[in-house]
Amino acid sequence: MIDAAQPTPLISARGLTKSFGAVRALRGVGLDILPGQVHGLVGANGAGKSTFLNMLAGVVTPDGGELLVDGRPTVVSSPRHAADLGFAFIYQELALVPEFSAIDNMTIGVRPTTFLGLGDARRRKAIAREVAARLDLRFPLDKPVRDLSIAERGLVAIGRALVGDARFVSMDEPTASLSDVECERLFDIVRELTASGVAVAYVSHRLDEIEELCDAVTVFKDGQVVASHERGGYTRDDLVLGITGARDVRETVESPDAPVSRDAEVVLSVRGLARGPRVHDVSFDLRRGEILGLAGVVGAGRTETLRLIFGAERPVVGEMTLGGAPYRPRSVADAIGRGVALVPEERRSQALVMDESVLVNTKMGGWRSARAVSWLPFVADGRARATARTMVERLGIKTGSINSAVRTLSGGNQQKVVFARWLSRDVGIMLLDEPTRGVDVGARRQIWATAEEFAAAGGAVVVVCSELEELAVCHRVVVMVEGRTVGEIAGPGVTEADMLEAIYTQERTSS
Amino acid sequence: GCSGTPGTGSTDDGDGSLTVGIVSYDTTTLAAKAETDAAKSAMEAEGWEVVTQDPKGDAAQANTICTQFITRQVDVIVISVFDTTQMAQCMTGAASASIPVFYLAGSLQDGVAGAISTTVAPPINEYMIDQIKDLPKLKILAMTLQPGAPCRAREADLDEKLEAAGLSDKIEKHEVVVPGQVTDAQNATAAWLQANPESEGSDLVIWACFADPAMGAYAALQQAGRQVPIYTWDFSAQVVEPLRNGSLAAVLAIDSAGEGAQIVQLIKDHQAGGEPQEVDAATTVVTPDNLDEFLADHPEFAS
Amino acid sequence: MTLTESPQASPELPTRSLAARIGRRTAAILGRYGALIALGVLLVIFSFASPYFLTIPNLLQVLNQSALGAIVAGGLTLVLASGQFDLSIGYMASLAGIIVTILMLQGVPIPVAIVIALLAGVIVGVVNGFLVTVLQVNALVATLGTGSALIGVNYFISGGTPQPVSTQFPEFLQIAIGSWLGIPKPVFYMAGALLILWIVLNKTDFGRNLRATGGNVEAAKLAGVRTGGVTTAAFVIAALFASITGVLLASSIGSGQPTGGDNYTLSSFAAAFLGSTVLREGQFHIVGTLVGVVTVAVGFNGLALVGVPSFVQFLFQGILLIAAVAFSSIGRRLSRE
Amino acid sequence: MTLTESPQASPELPTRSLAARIGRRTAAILGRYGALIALGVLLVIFSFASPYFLTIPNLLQVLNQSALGAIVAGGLTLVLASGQFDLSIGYMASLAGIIVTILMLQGVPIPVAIVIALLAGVIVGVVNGFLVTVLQVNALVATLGTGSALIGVNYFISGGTPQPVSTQFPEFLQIAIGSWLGIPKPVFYMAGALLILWIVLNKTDFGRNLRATGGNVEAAKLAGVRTGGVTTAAFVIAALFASITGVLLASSIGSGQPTGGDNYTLSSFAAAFLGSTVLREGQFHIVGTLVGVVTVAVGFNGLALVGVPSFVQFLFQGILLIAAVAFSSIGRRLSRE
Ligand SMILES: Nc1ncnc2c1ncn2[C@@H]1O[C@H](COP(=O)(O)OP(=O)(O)OP(=O)(O)O)[C@@H](O)[C@H]1O
Ligand SMILES: Nc1ncnc2c1ncn2[C@@H]1O[C@H](COP(=O)(O)OP(=O)(O)OP(=O)(O)O)[C@@H](O)[C@H]1O
Ligand SMILES: [Mg+2]
Ligand SMILES: [Mg+2]
Repeated sequence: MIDAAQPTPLISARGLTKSFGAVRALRGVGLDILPGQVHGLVGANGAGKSTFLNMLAGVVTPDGGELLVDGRPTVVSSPRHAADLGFAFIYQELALVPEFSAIDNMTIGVRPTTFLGLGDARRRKAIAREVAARLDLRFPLDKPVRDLSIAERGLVAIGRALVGDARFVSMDEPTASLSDVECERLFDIVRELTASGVAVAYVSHRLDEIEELCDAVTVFKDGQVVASHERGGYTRDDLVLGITGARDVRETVESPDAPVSRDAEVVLSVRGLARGPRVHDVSFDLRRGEILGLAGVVGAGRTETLRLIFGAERPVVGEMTLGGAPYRPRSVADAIGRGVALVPEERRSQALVMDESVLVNTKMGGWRSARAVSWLPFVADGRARATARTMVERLGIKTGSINSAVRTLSGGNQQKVVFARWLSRDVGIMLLDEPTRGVDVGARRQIWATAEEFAAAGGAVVVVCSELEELAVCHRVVVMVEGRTVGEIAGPGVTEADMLEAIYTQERTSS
Repeated sequence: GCSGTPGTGSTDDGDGSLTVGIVSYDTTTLAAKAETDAAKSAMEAEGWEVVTQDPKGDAAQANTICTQFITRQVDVIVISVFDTTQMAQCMTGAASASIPVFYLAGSLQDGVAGAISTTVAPPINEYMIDQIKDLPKLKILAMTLQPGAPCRAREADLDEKLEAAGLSDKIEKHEVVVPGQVTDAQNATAAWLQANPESEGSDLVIWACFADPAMGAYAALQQAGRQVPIYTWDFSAQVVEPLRNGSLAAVLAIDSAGEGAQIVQLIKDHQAGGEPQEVDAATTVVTPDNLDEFLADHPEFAS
Repeated sequence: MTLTESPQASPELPTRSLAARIGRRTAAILGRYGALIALGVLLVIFSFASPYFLTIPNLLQVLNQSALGAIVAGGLTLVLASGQFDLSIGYMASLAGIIVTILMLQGVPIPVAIVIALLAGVIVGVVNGFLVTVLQVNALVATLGTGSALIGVNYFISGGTPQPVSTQFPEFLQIAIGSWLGIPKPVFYMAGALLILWIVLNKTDFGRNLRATGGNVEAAKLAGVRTGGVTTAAFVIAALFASITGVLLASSIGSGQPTGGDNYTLSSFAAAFLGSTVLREGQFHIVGTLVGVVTVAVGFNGLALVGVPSFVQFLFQGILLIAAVAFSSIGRRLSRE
Repeated sequence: MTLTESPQASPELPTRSLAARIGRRTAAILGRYGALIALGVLLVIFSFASPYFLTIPNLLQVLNQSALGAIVAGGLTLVLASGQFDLSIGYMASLAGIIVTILMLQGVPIPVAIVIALLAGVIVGVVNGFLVTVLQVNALVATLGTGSALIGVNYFISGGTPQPVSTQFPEFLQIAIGSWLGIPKPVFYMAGALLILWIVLNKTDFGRNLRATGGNVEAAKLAGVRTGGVTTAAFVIAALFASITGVLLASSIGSGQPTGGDNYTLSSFAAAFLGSTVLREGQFHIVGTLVGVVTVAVGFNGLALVGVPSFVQFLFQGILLIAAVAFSSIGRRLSRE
């Protein structure tokens, strides 16, 4: 199929297979990555995109098949070997050393030029600063990265792949934690890279990015390549069909039919909330049946705001009322006791015990309600299992059984387990922080549907989502800039353009 | 080590052969090791079977070992250094299995079939007080070890004798830390030497209730280039040089080979239906003056 | 739109050879049952090596010998399962032994003395929990610190000397010395203690919360588990069981020893880690800890019966520990590939 | 589109009171300099308590007393910085001390005996590294295992008895005993060892890779760091420095003691953890470890000068450790708020 006019591929995969125990992550993957091109990889959660890229990185060794680099059969034996081949990687999971500064993180892999690397620090600093300038990084480069926000950390991880002169750069969901400004900057860099002949592999669940950026697109499904497209030679529906195997999945989010009545009961009211360097003055009201969006750029203080409402942090200033009564949660347990739930930003580190089962993760924190006799501390496992099974069914969680470890689930299904936890408990308000990050189109739709259902059933939802167009599900959107709520946009039908305009008008006036 | 042949029955075949289980104290403690070694070889010379186990100074472990000996139905149990107040489980078990228990370096208490006492506090304490009682600016650093029964007895005897000599106010005590006793004594001595600089011209004396802290003190003296007489117990090869150069003023030599013969005799007497008895181990106070003579009599120490 | 066949997508399943599959299965078994197999092998070897080994009295003796260690290690297992460490448990056992005997010698009735000794342990446990959960001191450091401080406390209150109670209080000795139905009393205490701990860890909501905390403390907290309270409770339970052991130890040796229980720290860690390789994958659990304690005790007993010099026991314990854990880790990895 | 004002957005900035800001600053200082302040306070107290404390000979003695401990703890710092543990270093020090003295007693020339002793340590370090990186045994368990095995080995090769060399080999004693320029020789060894370790950890590529491995082993591996090799090297370096300490210890006490170095395990951990609170936030570093060792040595020396019973030292060490780490953790948290 390879066109004679095309240059020889930098990387060719032929029939790559890989199994993890019983999970067959790749079953015969073949594709070509050409120099000077952006090659998009799309597919549902667990389709095998990251596994494929990890083979190029020397992190995963293939069980079978062949990998050609510059036309020569190659087994990438270690990340170091990959670096020697001129491959650079932005990994899906942020891989940074928390105590190291941005400079040190970006230059960990840089080989020393002096004996034992003595006196090499200046050179490293220069290299890192150059990359920082390219990425237009505006945060201190010598602070430990653990003090940076998740988005800033994402930028550091991107910076690391730009250090050194790679021939091939792999980007596994690089925009998952970025907002639009940074995304644009990243796209510019990708275009610069390809212009100079570098090959780029680009993974994303945001299909418009794929359409905008990629010269070629390969669609993965269940560890196999089901379709390959050239730029302009496909429609959005083709991609969605390839990814999900179904035509009827709507990728765009639908707006609610009508706004929530102004008369609806205010279930949560927040006034002048402030804490630390990120939240300065946050005020809004949340009504019963409402999905309220919090829009803002990365670092606007949305995550921190949700954590304050959830009692994970205590506000320094400000007042809240819940169902009309004063609300000042002393702890997370306290907030949950009053019916507030949070689906946190990073599900692996903040929401799940990866090695534990679906059952255990669903019941986590709620075992008390599974007691056989309420005044005795013993749990009735049968009751807990029944709850978990009901939830698996109701949310359509794809899992072998409720006893499978959540590690074996795809990202979207893992996220649904977190929803299952709250839906199986008695909560009235759900705080959703980036609920669809790293989740494929199919699962994303289901997650929004779950949120809508919850609100329609008399709950209320506050949602933070950096993909602004998804906030179209909201009845109303509150705009946050630099730790302050600056206004709100009434829905339904809030558009991305509305929000961007609100954010940037405010930013300009405030700075 | 031990030469007990696996599988050999402990059945008391006739009157001659016995199986003896020795609960040693801690093989890194020199005196205790010398005693158990001597006891073992003396018993083996009698044709008895001997099993030795080392609890490393841990009383709980010592009881476990003893209980194991009881399970194994040895004829006699010998316990080194520990005393009955630390061996309740052992003593109860042995009593109900009618196995006699002997103490090496212990004392005769309820339920004990025989004991050899190595506390022998008076010889060194008396010798030391005799040497120092007329010193005008006397200061004594005493290295004590409360958990060890012999050490406690030696300290009590010293307190009593100093009191009698009117020297109670001259003593300063340092409780050594075990394990790590050598370095601990070294550091404590070094600090004490700082607190008593040479320029003050005090008459310094060090007393250590067993050899290890004495060796630590000796190391500190060498480091500081000072000369302070040390009085202690447990003669062994390592004290020969310090004795010869006068750093050690007196060391009590316990005749451990003799202890071997003594314990065999105690066991034989008991088997013959004799009453429980306590005997003192034979001792010599070795000083720089009689060192060569002593070594000539005891060639096993000449290295 | 071009829907092209992907180049050379190999359609057939990646079949593994039978040998490879058998190897993988064997590895998986070794990983799961390695420690149990080791225990079995030891039992067989010692049965042949010594005629005294496989006798009821000796096996009871092995259990008796395991008993106190198993009680401390069982408590420690809860702390480990909550994702923390406790290096001070051995010193707590010593503390309880000294307190109970000193109080008895001062005329306090035995039951009251025991309760006070256990309370003292609980207080240390609360301190550990406070340091770790409220002051957020790393558990290793915090308990290294309390452990070190306890050495001092133990010396201080005992004056460094053993507190003998065997003559005056024979009824105190009756607590740990002697048998019921021919079985040494400590074995009953061990069975009771481990049963309680097993139920707490596996069958109560507290146990579930504890394991969630150990699995991912951040996630547990955001799911509504009061992780601080749970962790503190684990420290307190471990302290309580260590103190119980200390009292039993004092009863069985007839005196309170200022350093009597110190060794339990290392031996419990060894047992719990050994046990973490039993059946479950690297998780700490009560049954595993029991297997760990018993395996070490069997080795110790068998070697002593055979008449091996005692240094061999240390070699044995070290090598057993490394081998069991290494086997389990290799087995697990191979079986995953 | 309608952008309405959000309800009652309060316009004024939530300003912090001056007092709160001063408090925050104080907390930050306490967090960073807590351990140094503790050291300073100790120096002042002891200067008043004893006229002999603040004299050159005594301060040299404190350094001398710190020297060997600092060398082991320095090596351990590298292992800790790589994110691992080593519970066997104390036993390695004992091993080296025994090996060097036994070989000397058997007629091996002193330099050869020293080299063999250090090599033995290196081998143990390689074994630890192998267990941890290749067999992927948890470092705590692996080194608990090798440590236990080493106790056995040390007993075995020494027969359990000290190996006195002071009479026959006065030149061996000259290694650690005596002074150069009026400063005890061990102080020079300490300075040399820590300088080398500092450069290795802070100024070389290996050191950066080591710290990266300790910070996030996965990230380091993905960045191309050979984390297995780096970790093994850390274990080997720690083993080497522990063995050096063992040889120096044998030289300074004039004999090889089967358990002579065992205590270094706990004291080095205490020093390194104490040091991790110095200046940097919870990271292990050489200067911190030195401060940790010296603080403990100052405490011990001062208490001994004042004539305080020795159990107080344990209380002191425990409380110091807890206080320093707790301060630093509280300080850090408050200063972040
Ligand atoms: N190290 C591993 N151990 C076990 N299973 C694994 C491992 N890595 C990946 N898998 C499994 O392999 C399958 C493919 O995963 P992969 O991460 O490649 O998917 P992906 O296409 O990148 O998905 P996503 O869009 O969620 O990132 C999944 O079922 C995953 O659970
Ligand atoms: N207490 C906390 N503990 C851990 N992480 C926190 C905490 N508070 C904030 N963060 C992290 O710091 C980052 C900044 O949070 P903030 O609320 O200011 O940003 P945001 O508007 O949510 O933007 P984004 O999440 O897109 O970076 C977030 O990534 C959040 O995960
Ligand atoms: Mg992926
Ligand atoms: Mg956020």
